[in-house]
Amino acid sequence: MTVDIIFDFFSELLADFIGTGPLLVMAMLLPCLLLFGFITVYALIVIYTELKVSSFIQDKVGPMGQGVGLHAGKWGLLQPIADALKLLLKEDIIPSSADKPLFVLAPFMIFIGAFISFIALPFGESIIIADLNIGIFYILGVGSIAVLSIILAGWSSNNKWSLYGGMRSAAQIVSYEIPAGLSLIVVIMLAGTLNMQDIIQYQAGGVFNWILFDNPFVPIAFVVYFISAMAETNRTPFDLPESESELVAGFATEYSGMRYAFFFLSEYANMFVVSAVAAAGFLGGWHSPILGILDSPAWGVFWMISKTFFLIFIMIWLRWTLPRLRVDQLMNVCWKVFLPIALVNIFGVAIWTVIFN
Amino acid sequence: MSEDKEKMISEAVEKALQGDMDAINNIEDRITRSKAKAALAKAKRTRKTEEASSEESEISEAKVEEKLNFSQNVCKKIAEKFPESIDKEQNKDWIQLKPENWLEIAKWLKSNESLYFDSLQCNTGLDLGEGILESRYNLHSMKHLHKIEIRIKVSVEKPDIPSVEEVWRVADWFERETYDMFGINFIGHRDLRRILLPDDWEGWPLRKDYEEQETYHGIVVPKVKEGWE
Amino acid sequence: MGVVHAQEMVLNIGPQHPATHGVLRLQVKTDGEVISEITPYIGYLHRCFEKHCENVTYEQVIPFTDRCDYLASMTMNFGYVVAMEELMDIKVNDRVEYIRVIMAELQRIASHLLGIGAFGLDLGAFTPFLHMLRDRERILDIFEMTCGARLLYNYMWVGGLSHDLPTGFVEATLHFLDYFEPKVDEFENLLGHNKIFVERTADIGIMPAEVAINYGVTGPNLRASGINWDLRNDDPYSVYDRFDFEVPIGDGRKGTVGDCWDRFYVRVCEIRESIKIVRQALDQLPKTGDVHQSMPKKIRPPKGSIYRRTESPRGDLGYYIESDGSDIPYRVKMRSPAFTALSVLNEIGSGWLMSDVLGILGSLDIVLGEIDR
Amino acid sequence: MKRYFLDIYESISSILGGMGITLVHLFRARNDNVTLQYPEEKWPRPERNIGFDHSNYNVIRSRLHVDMDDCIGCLKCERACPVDCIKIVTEKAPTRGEDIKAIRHKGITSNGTRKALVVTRFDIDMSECCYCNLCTYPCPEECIYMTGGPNAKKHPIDYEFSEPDRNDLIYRFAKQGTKEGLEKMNAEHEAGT
Repeated sequence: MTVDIIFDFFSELLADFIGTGPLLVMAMLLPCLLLFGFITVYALIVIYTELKVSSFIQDKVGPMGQGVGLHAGKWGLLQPIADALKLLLKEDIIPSSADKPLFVLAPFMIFIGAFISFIALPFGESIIIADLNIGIFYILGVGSIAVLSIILAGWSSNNKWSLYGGMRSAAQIVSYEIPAGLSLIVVIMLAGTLNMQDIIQYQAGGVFNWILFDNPFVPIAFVVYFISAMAETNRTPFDLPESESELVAGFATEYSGMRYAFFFLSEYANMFVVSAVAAAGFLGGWHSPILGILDSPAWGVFWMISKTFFLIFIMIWLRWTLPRLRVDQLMNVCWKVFLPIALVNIFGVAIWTVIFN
Repeated sequence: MSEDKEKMISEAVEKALQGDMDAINNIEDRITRSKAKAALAKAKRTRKTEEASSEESEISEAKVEEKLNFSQNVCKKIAEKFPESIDKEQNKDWIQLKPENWLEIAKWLKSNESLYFDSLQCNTGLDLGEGILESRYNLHSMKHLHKIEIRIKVSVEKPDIPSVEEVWRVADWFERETYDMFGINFIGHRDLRRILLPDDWEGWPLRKDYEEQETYHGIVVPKVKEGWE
Repeated sequence: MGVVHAQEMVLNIGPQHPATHGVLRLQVKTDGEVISEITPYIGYLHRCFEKHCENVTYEQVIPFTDRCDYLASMTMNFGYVVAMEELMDIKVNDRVEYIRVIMAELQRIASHLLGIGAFGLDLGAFTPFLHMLRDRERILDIFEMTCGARLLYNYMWVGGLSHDLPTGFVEATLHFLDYFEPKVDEFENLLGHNKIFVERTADIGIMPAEVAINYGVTGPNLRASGINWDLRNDDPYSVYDRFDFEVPIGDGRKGTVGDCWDRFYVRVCEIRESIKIVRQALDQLPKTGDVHQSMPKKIRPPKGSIYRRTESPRGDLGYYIESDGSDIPYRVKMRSPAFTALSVLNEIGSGWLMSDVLGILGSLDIVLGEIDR
Repeated sequence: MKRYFLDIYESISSILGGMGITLVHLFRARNDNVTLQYPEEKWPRPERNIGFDHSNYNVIRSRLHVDMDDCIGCLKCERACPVDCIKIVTEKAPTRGEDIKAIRHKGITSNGTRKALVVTRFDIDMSECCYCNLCTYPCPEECIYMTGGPNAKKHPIDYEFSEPDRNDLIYRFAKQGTKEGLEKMNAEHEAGT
């Protein structure tokens, strides 16, 4: 959508001077740059949120700065920027016994996986970079690139902790794809489409038209999806691949500086992606909760992002409440609890739809 | 000081000891009054200590006797079962054993129903000087709640004591520690390595004749710190 | 299909590792995630406590005992002075005894708070740990108010105390206890009854009573195995026989007797019992009494030896003191409870998964300073 | 099967309960926290009711300080130190109890004791000090003490004694030139006689 708009806009101006080919490339690159900027800014905000929320939950004050000198700004607002700068300026170390090409490749791959998911995320009625007709399927698919890069990171570091982290992550992400996918099938069944925009359009008209409240089975699907998605993003209680009290830092043990920052960034980017999918799939996307109020396209962006942030907040909240699962319990929960529930849910929704609609 | 005053003071003190402080407070002369107060304090103190010490000594003597009796009983039992294993110069509240039969005695002490020493509380190494090392074991029974102390002497030239690691598993690390610090060889220990010090440490640090290493891994050990002679 | 030749992988956990509570190195043999053998290597924090003691006078040993178990310095002082007073046949007055008991029990609360907090941290629960540190901070404030130091107190002296209580101590302590008591329930709900925590700890790392006794495990770890053994109760020292408190023992509420959850829960219950003891002690605290009354001018115990055990937060803390009649100890041996608790790790820890082993290690509540001395 | 659903129920309820507790903390964080904004807020020692009505109430464990004017060189603190971080060297004073202007030596302490010795060296290695307070008790003149707290009137509180060089942590309290001055005086004295 956006690409089309930009392309049209530029082609009117510049089509006479340069061919459509370069213009198309330009129209594609521009939103990507915007997206990159968005992810960076978002990461700074969410890191700050996480610092503060965790501190308040733990009865601390979190990053604070007061008085003269170079402090972290009012209420520590500059802290995430300082963190980012620190990561950028750190020495980049590649262990001598590491598998160098793979070691270098892994952080970029994990970021690419997170980045290209953003392309199909709808932020507003027309603000979507690529309105794919299999959008939701696409996001689920490219989300799995993360597992590949984590295994790469774990293997190439030539460190036993990293290897453990990589292997755990592989098992975990592959398993949790299934309940997550099965719960999204409920959404697809109800909306009858794989297109993100169409799914959101289906939920137009106030909070009771949201898929979440469509029938009593959907909230269960939502919970299953949300927890599975959390497991996919490696957040506590599912942070086994990088559980710091067991595996030091898991697959990221040997990474430092910018390369570590990429892992960090993509974890937060992934959080946004899964929360945005949940918001779009279950919580009405960019629709206002109440019909007719603040329902303009600009407010649509606000609604989408605020719904996403609410889910991200819940993720942070859960992280600072719960202990970590063990690796076999993780698998148990996935295969023995979520998978049956997700399957039963599909039948439930199907039967409900047949009977009541 | 005149005799009158002394008499007055002693009378007042005696009254005060019975609880009548006015007897002292009513003394008009300031110096005499303060002297009387000092005498009172002294009298009180001596009285208290006398009382306390008489009580205490009774209790502690009774305790020691009980401990002694039990220890001697155990000693007799061991002597019956394992003649010639007890060192003659046995003393007061411990049992002095010879090293030879220690493992069998330990097994017996643990398995005997009336003794049942199921827990080894502590194992202490000791350098008695003059070329004698000693290993002391504090045994305790969780069932009967009694305890004894066993001491085994060995010479520095041949510091061999049978290991009781298989009797009480806790002895595993205790003996390793004693070996580490005193160089007492525990025969039959399955894993006798240094525990607290690095494997390549020289000497037995807690022996009284231990001297620090000059260098460690080529690093000269500083004896005097900089700026501090 | 060919035969897969799998090898056991040797892995060094530590000495620099977030979950080893200090500088401990565990060499483990792993078969995938399952750990088949654990060999602890200790001594990284060895500071020659026993050698030091042979070179300083008896009263100068006390600052060194502080530094052995730096999380429970008061009880370390307590054990040493109890042993010394028994050796020298000193009887201290009641006020001193009560103050010592109050301090030791407050210290027990502080130590258990950190113990279970760090246990939670090993299992990934960050928040309870910081909540507990926050309350431990308040106990340290009380200690600082009393003796000026926050961690290494050198407060209890042979035959007395370094200072009397400051004014307002009783009120401050009561205020803290009133504040703290509901918090214990909160910890229990936030961490102890959380399903994930229960799953991670119940039926994990079971230590049967025979194993515990055979390995000399004492304190809360032994009581979690279902044995009612508490030196405060069974071999009372100081004035512990004047208080009414229960000895919590593990009952396998969530799993088997002697599992990690029991070890956790016994500590939680002990915090409650300690609160009870402190309240009673504050109530009975004599108003007068000189804390320096029975202090000998020169500490010169008679020739002889003594082995005295006291109940530290981690278990039986024994001091073996051999005196040759001079004012310098001939030998001081500390029988540290965490030393024996760590030696049992291979027995109860092998065969579990990696995550479990670190949880079991956390549940034993070891302090490396005390193990290595 | 019952167990299965019970487990799920327990998980959900206990997790929600835990979330409730953390949510309460999230909104009440300010009430409970014990954090100090360090450079601005200092350790609140004076505000705390430590109770200084007891005389000689020395409960501060901060940096050691010595009032050299009061030190009589009795070496009691040196002997009491368990880590040997105090080093004292004394010389016999030419005349007991009299001031020596040249080396700023005071003959009489504030307690009225007449000094027989001149302390030419009084070093404390604060990098080794273990803050056990043992040296402050035996001092007959109460001239060695921890700074701050009840001693604040003698010396302000001082617990941020970081130094770029380790050797700077050796505090030399003896007055500068004491040793040389004394030697010079003795030499003059001998030459005179």
